[in-house]
Amino acid sequence: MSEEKLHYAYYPGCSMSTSAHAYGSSIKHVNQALGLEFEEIEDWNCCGASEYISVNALPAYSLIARNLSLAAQTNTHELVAPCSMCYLNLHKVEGYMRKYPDLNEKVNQALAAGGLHYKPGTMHVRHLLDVIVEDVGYDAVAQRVTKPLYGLRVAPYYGCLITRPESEYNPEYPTHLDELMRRLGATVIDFPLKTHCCGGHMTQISEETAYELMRRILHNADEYKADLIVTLCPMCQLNLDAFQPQVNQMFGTNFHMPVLFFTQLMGLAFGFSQNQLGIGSEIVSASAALRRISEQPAEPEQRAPKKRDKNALPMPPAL
Amino acid sequence: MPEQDFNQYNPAWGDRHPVIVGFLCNWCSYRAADLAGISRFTYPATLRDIRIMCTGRLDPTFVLKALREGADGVLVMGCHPGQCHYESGNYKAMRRMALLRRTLAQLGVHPDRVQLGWASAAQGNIFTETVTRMTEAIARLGPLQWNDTINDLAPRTPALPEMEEVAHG
Amino acid sequence: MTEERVGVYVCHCGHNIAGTVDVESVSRWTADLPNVVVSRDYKFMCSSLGQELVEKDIKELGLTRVVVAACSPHMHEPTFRKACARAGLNPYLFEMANIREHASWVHPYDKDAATDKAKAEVAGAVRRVQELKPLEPFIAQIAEPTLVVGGGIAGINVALEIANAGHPVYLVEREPSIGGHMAQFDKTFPTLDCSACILTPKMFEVGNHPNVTMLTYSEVEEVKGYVGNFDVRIRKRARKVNTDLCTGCGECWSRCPAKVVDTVYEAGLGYRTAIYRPFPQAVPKYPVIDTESCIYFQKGTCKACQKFCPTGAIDFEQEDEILTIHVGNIVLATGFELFDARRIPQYGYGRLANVFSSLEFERMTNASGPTNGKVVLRDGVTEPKSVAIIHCVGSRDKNYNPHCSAICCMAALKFAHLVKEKTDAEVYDFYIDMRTISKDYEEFYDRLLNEGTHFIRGRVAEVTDAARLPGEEGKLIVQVEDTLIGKQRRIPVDMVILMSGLEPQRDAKEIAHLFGIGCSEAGFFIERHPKLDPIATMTDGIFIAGACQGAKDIPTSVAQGAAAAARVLALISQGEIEIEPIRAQIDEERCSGCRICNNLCPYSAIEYIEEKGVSRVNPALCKGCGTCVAACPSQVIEGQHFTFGSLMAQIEGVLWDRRPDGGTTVYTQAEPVAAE
Amino acid sequence: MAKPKLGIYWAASCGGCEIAVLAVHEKILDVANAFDIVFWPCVMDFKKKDVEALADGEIDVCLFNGAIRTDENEEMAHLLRRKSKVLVAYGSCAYEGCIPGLANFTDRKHMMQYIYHDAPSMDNPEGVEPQTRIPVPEGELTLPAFWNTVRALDQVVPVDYYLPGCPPEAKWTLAAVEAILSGQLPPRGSVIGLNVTVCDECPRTKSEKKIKRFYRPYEIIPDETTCLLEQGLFCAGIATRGGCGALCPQANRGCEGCYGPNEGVIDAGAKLIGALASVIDAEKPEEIDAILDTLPDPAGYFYRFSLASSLLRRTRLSQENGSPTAQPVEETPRLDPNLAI
Repeated sequence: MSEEKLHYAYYPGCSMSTSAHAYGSSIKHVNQALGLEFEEIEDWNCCGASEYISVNALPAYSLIARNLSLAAQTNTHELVAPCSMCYLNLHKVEGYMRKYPDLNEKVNQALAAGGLHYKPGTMHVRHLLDVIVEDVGYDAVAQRVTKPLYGLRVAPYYGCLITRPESEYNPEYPTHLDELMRRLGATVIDFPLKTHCCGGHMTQISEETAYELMRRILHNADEYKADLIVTLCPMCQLNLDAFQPQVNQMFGTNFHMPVLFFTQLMGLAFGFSQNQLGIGSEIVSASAALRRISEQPAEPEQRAPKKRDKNALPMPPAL
Repeated sequence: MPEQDFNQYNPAWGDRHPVIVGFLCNWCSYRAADLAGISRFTYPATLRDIRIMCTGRLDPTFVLKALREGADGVLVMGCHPGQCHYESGNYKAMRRMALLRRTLAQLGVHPDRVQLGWASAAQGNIFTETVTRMTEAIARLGPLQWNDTINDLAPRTPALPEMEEVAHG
Repeated sequence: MTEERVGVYVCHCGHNIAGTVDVESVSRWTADLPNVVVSRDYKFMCSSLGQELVEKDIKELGLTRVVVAACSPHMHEPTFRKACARAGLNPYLFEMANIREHASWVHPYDKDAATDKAKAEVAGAVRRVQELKPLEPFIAQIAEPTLVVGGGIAGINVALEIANAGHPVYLVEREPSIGGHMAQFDKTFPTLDCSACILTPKMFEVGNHPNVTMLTYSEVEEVKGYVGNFDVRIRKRARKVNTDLCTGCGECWSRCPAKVVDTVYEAGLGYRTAIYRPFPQAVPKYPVIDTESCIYFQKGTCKACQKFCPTGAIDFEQEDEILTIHVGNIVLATGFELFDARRIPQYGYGRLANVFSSLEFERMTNASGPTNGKVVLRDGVTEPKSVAIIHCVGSRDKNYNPHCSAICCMAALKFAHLVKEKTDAEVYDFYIDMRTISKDYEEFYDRLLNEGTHFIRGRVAEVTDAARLPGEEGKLIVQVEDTLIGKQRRIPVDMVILMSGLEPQRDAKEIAHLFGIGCSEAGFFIERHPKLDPIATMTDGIFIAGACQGAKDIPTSVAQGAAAAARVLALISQGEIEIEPIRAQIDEERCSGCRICNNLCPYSAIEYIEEKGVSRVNPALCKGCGTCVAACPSQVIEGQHFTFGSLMAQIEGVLWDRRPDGGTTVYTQAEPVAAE
Repeated sequence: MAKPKLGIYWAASCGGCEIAVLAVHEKILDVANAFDIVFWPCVMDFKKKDVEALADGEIDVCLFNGAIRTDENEEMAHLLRRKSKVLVAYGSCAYEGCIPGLANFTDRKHMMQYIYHDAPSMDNPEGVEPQTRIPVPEGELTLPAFWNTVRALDQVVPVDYYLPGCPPEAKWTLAAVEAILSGQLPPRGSVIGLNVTVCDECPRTKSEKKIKRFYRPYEIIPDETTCLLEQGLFCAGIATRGGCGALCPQANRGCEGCYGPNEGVIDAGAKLIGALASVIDAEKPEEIDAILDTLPDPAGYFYRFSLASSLLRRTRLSQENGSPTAQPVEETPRLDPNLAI
């Protein structure tokens, strides 16, 4: 990555200073370390979250498009959102407006009422993870690691939103967060449920359903002896963290699975202090897990039979 | 399709229909056109095709000539990239057409009037779609009639619209 | 310009043309075009009577140009060129107007428009034909030897057919032994006969055939020339074994201390030594040293093989050899590559130990394979209690390959049968559509249905070891929508076999470029005609056979191989071939040496003459595409038969009704001067 | 025997050609001696009536420079054609329209609007525009009518010979004059000059070409010895008739193309498009577009001198609502990315 700063328009979304303030503050530090420059867009509004679109599409699109038109007033064409929901909504509407002229027209009529206009194609909507992986790059990240996370077994949890609807990453089984974590020195466990649903807002509608979905994820992470789950979505983090006691209660399980944001782990590896990164504000404490970080790099995770077993057949190396 | 009334797209057509000159490469698109015929696909009778060995042979002069001689559009079709019978002729055509279309835009010729497309020898359907799509695009744009532009060059009578304007200017 | 005498013939083609295009009016209208001395319409121009009509007029009316308005030139251009030639008119002074495929057949509902279009096409041809110049076709001698690239079952058959007909063949194979994928199999569907038993004799025959020069562990580096006269440069990589001395006794590899995973022949499921013979029946029998893994080549010490070789055949200093051969024809039979199932991570290959690729399983069931034919899990001992077979892995999937790999369904059925035969496991077969299209294939499917394999119709979503329900612990769970009962299902199994699709060789595009043939985006070589000529390519003298042209099974590959051989033999027995004289020519007097054209030619036919400061086209290499003609900024390159003048004239012709003067005035190059 | 009669006239042009005639230096005296100059309004006091007074075909040679932009230009063209045995289109304007021909990118309406109203330097509160006739107390004043389109001489009257160049090189002027005097005339309608391109006279070393991007002249200082085009500088030399001795390339800047297209070429722009696009080093649509973006105003480059005599001759005039107006398309067409598939 070149030394001059990478500049982006920044849409924080509602959670960044509330439920996910830890995400917000860790982002600030990581940006500083990586030379990312975020320009928060003026007077942004709600992204409509997951419900509004399903309630009444056109107003929802207009609501979202308003943010796009505001973002277009910044002096960059790259718009970054750290929250998966915000990212998906902005990305989707940007795409729809490009694709469907008459929708574009209607939405812009609505915007005109507020003296705004958005020309589809102006903004390129990105998720923070994508920016770090693509624009900064793994190597640049690795270069800045001062306290590698050796021995920390992390379950990379992407959630259901960022690889959809269309994405350059494999939507079924993305691996870019895995690689990022490896570059921090952590041991990444194979985590089949990495894109399964965290329950989303089902907690407000049917607790049983929501808790069962969470149980699967926690169980899977636990099964593979993850020290913690790393995520990139405030909603996923909130659900898996805040409702873990209820899950344990409902299923008589005893999970103690901390859930952190990937930027928090990056911050740690870059040498920032835990409270600079808002570590400690999570409900299921990560302190025990983080104490397992060792000085020595660990064996890479390979679930093939052990080499010494002379009968064992060779296993194809991971791609 | 039954006889089409192109005035529905643009009243300027009157009783004539769009005329497109097509340059088809011998190996892919010309055969695609043959296949369209063999398969009895139908498309508007707007295309008048000229066979060249490869789209790489397409001298931009031909396109200008066709427009000047009264064509409303020009369609160039070759083999898909990577499938050119001469390896890379279609890439050269792609570049020449790109530059030509930019130049024509400056001369007021809408880019949709000069199009480039691919169809393999097995794609009679794609050929048919392309001609149909392009015909509609041109029908919407209306006649090009370059001769009208040319005639404006050589006003024979002093009773020019411009000059009257001047008189009452 | 001299006054040409043009004859025009409008064909009815029965009702094919006359049913839509008013041929009489076209012909009447044409008669009034400048320089047209006769214009007739006739029921079937391609009939002998129709051809005689043309010949008669050429002789009696002294026609100097002929236009036939009928079907596609790809149909009958040769027919009428011959007719002209018989009447003493140079065949290149003939032009065809396509008013069937391009007019009557595609505009059946708009007769007037079709007729107008026909007039335009005819007018274009009439204008163009007058600009044409007489040409003489080139005659190329056909060199007798043939090059066959690829020693799989297809290539072996091509070589044998030609060699048995008594002609020399060079068989080039990249790997140390011929045999290809077929050599890896144990059984072949649907007959389940032993693959080795039927392949080995053929390998032996071709390996010892007096007319076959076998070049294994070799690759083609350069191809120059044209049909009948190809000069091919081949790199024969150093085996580090002197084949004159080696007896193939096996002492060397039994002593070799270096053990590496064999990713080629054993498909990664087994090991081989650094000096190795891919498999017991390998042809030739000689081993080869893989210098990557050889301890001596890596660390400088060892030489175990050399110490123990009874004949002193090991030669560490041996260098690659470069040979250049002259051949008349080339057959490409470079085969396929298996789709790498790791590209679909949700199926777990490379992540989950007990997920196997189809080729791995082929080796597993092979008696001479890593497990001596035992069906076991990755631990090498445990026999699976349940096996899932997943179809269309990397095939029929727009994320990877849209095409159907043709063989996987049958191979899957074969596997299901073998699992049943070798274990008492339950077999679940997940398919989208069961494609059993060839002789005895459907019968084999029926047989499997009765053997109690569970067939589940639906594309598998994921293979996971994340247990959720009771009974899933420690198993691989196949998550699938069963489209026949319309339900999501989770099926726990011990072993999963992925029926990986067939892909072109990863360097197929380079190969295509090397030999100057076309190649689809995916990388399969393009045949001259998808139906009528799936063996020849657009490049004369280069043919294709087997899976390099498209996924296909053994019988089809063998058949296509034989067909390719037949085509080559035909050319060899002709001895010579006429080549269209459509070439580019540079007027050296007027060439200013700007060198724009120099690096445009895909066949490097354009050379720059330093001392003269001009460029020159080598007609032997030029294939007449005309890209340099269009590029020349000073317009001093002329494309024969598709000359600037002829195409400009044709443009004026096809636009006869659009031009200000109704298309009557004839001017070829200069703009008309404003009338006074 | 009487001296042959010479006429020199100046239509829509900059006057450079007049000076070029004098650029034959002392030889001008030979010309003066050899010819009897009957019409040369630029240097001697001749009037139209003087020409009208001549018998048809009385002028042996008429060097006509300048393009046809007004009805006066056309009227004089017809008059001189009638009075001259040999009519020579002298210089790029008469030959192919030249710089005045660039006006064909717009039309009369837009030009008047800009020149008499919008131009920053214009102070014209009453919005006065030039009139063809205007009554004044003393009588009626007239001005030539100004047309939409500039034309080359041969688009108005038949032309016998062409002398290309902006302005023509003195040696070719002399060559022409000598040819005419000696009566050894080339075939009618031929261009007096070389029929190879500027590259032939250009001393720079040329090799195979691959253009990764184009540079504007101010962006780089080109190397003195290698082909300018290979350095990414636009040079029309490849498609321009030789004869000038490759003056511009030798001054380390690209040829602009003032000698017009090479023998047999109908449209100089088309040739430049065909050639330049061929050597652009890209196969992906977006790459191609990116490279072409570094060549702004392609039509301006390709038709700098030959727009008026190119196949299309001018920007499209559409007849919508009666009054013709030129309409360029605002947006630069981009390649469809699907072309790559």
